[in-house]
Amino acid sequence: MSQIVKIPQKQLLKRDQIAKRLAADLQGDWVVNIGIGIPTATLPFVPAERDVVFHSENGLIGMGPPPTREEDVDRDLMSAGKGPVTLIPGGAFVHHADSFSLARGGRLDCAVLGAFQVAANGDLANWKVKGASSGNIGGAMDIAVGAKQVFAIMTHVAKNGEAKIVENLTYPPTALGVVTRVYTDMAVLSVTPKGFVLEEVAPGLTAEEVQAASAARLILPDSLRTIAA
Amino acid sequence: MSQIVKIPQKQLLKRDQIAKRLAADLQGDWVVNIGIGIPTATLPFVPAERDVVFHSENGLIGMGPPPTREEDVDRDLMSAGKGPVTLIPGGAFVHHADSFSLARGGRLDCAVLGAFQVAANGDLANWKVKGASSGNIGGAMDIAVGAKQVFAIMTHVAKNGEAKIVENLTYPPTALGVVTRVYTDMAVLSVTPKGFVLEEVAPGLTAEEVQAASAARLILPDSLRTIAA
Amino acid sequence: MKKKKAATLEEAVSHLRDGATVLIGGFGYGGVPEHLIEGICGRGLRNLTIVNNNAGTGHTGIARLLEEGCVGKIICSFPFAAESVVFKDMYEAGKVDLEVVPQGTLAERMRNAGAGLGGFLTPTGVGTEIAEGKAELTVDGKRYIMEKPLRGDFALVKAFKVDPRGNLVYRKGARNFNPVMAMAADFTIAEVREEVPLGALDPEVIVTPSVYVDCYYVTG
Amino acid sequence: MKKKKAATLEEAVSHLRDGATVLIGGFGYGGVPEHLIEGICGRGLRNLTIVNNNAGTGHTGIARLLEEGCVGKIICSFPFAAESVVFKDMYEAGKVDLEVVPQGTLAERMRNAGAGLGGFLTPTGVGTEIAEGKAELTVDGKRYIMEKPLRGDFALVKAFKVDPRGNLVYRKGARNFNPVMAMAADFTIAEVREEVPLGALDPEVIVTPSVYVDCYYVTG
Repeated sequence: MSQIVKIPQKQLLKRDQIAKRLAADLQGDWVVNIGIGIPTATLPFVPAERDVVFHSENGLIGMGPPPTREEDVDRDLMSAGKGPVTLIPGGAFVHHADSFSLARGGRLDCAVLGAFQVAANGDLANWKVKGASSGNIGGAMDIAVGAKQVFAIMTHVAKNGEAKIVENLTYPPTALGVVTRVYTDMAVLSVTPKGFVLEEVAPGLTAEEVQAASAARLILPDSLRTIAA
Repeated sequence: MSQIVKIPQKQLLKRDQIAKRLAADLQGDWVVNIGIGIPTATLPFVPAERDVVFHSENGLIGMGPPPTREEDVDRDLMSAGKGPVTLIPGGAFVHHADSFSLARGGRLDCAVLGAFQVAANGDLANWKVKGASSGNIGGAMDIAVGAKQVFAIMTHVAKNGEAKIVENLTYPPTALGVVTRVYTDMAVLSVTPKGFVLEEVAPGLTAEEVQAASAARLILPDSLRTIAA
Repeated sequence: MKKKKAATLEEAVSHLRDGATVLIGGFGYGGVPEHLIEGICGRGLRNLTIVNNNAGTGHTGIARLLEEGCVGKIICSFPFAAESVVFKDMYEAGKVDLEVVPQGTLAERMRNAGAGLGGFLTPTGVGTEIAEGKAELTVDGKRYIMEKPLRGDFALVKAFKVDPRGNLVYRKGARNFNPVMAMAADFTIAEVREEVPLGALDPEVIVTPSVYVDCYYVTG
Repeated sequence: MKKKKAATLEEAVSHLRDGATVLIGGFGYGGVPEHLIEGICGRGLRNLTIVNNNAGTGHTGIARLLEEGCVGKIICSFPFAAESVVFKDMYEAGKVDLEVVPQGTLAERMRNAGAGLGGFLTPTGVGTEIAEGKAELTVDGKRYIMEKPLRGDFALVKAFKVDPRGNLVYRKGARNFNPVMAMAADFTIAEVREEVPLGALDPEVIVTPSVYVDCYYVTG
């Protein structure tokens, strides 16, 4: 059963601030898949010198930023979210079966995915609303199960007040035990064998407020940091 | 148990004559795989105007004849039997998994394979001698099971007098129920739901002599033809 | 050489028949065989099963096929895109069936069919609704579910260049599902922008070898 | 950019260790990483499992590894070629194990591993010794056997050109097993004839994307 939690009446992080914080954790030379929706906000914040290689499910290995000039837009060169992109030097094109071979085959160092819920054991729900007869899976199930790490990016609490950080999923799962870190408008959490660890809180928030906005127990680290926003 | 049969004391077809007879049955525009060993003898007898597309298991689609000049030999361009070949205009290279996808995937109209034994139900044995601890499979199992038709080409009787045309295999099978036609130094046989049909005999041989050289019943057609050798 | 070139769009799509499973390439705007899809509209076909990543956008292409009542079922990974308005209404009204398949599994099921295989074990979907009714096996300590091959009676693909044998090359991200669909159908029809002479395609760069193409139509 | 170029042959092969499963590309003369194989000879490695189409020819390459006692097992499709004299003697003397695998199954098992899958159903080998000990399933009336993925600790592949990211293109029939082996290993080492600048390889023609290459050695 879903749980209504308490949202602090304070300024929370904006989408770009969450994205910026997440982008800081994408390491140099990683191969990374960026999901559609809020995850795409991270792209502009990844420093070019890190040379992160972005994989797009539709067969782009080395997806580059959107073209800056209108005349450079190419309808045959788009992201998973169908927006115009470019290809970096040394990028390559593969077909869909090869693209997902890469994803399932353990070659993604990280996938950045949106989430409806993340559970304390790393279970991820992001494709189907409870009770709906169906939903959009897209590439999320393959990518979530295949990537070495999954970073979930989302608001900490749903618009209707339901918790998204939960002990056990109440939404239909996308993949089991895959999420390693969660980036929200209130906090950065890591998923450990003991459950969620609260790594960082947004400026102005307390650990108690983040706990109150969560339906799972948050383990406090030795020293709680504040997100550099 | 193997069966010793009677070889007629007459001039039988030579290898090139069997190959020529088989080549006449390779239809225009077919995609054909040619096995190593005696099957390769068929290649020079296939008229170029038939535009048969030869597949080589090592990833050549559109294998052409060996180069005529020494300086055109390319070590990166060889047949399954490791001999130098060429590529026809409109040929393509694929990797090994894609090459066998083509073979298993039903895109070969015909495979021409050597055989130790062929059974009345189309079972093929061509990889392992009875009692041996192992043998050479190569691509034969995949190709035999995948091709729409399998033409076996072989001597009618083994050197030691054992029958190769048999009711049931005594050698370890390569694939079950796959052979559709057999071309030997004595006859052309088709494999039908009722068993072997003797379609043609070599010049100078009688149907009785071919039957005596076989360990399976041969059904006689309405009119027995002589192989044009 | 086998003649594969269709003189007209009508000729290219004339083979399709009621009840067929039709694999249709494309992802977003890229690699969509738009002419071929429009070509099968208005022909009164019924009960098609359409395999695509999506369920049609706007009122053209697959959406038009839906509106014309040609489609009995859609197999796709992402049915409820904002623009899939026709599908959404028809699905909610019970007028079309849906099988939603993870995108990688969708591509792999077609590749598996094209490769003459009978199924495969994937970690995708383990512990989810996707696993319901499917065999689950543990191999070397990891859980997998068994997925079946997905074969088409027809594939409609979009390519960049073709030669007279039917060899295809694609353009950038327009490659997407097209090569696996070309492998996985009994009869593959390619919509191609440009035809080049025999021998003009470098054999190293051909993505779909001629053996997988039964018919092509040049749009220019 | 991650530095993948090995300055010396020794550096390129320094990662290999006793007991490793090593996938080695090539078919006949084409696409054999001859330098890399020679490079691992003389290093005193023990108990390697070698995956190749054959079991070594003459007294160089894989045959030399066998003679040096480095090899515990060979997995291949065609072990008893006339020139595989070293293997034949050692196999008959019980000094090396053999797993003979149909060539298409061999390629597919590695592709399956590289694709993160847990096995596949193939019609190849049904009713033969190859099926012994394996599950048999009937799908849509056709018999299949279940084959497992085959993963390597290392792959030694041969390519024609490489760019600084590690993207590979091959040459003609020298492609053969190399691309699937590059996918299927934890650590892939490429022997390459020529290095070209970043951006010099057309992204449409890259066969093995950079993500599959961990280290490359340019032979010139």
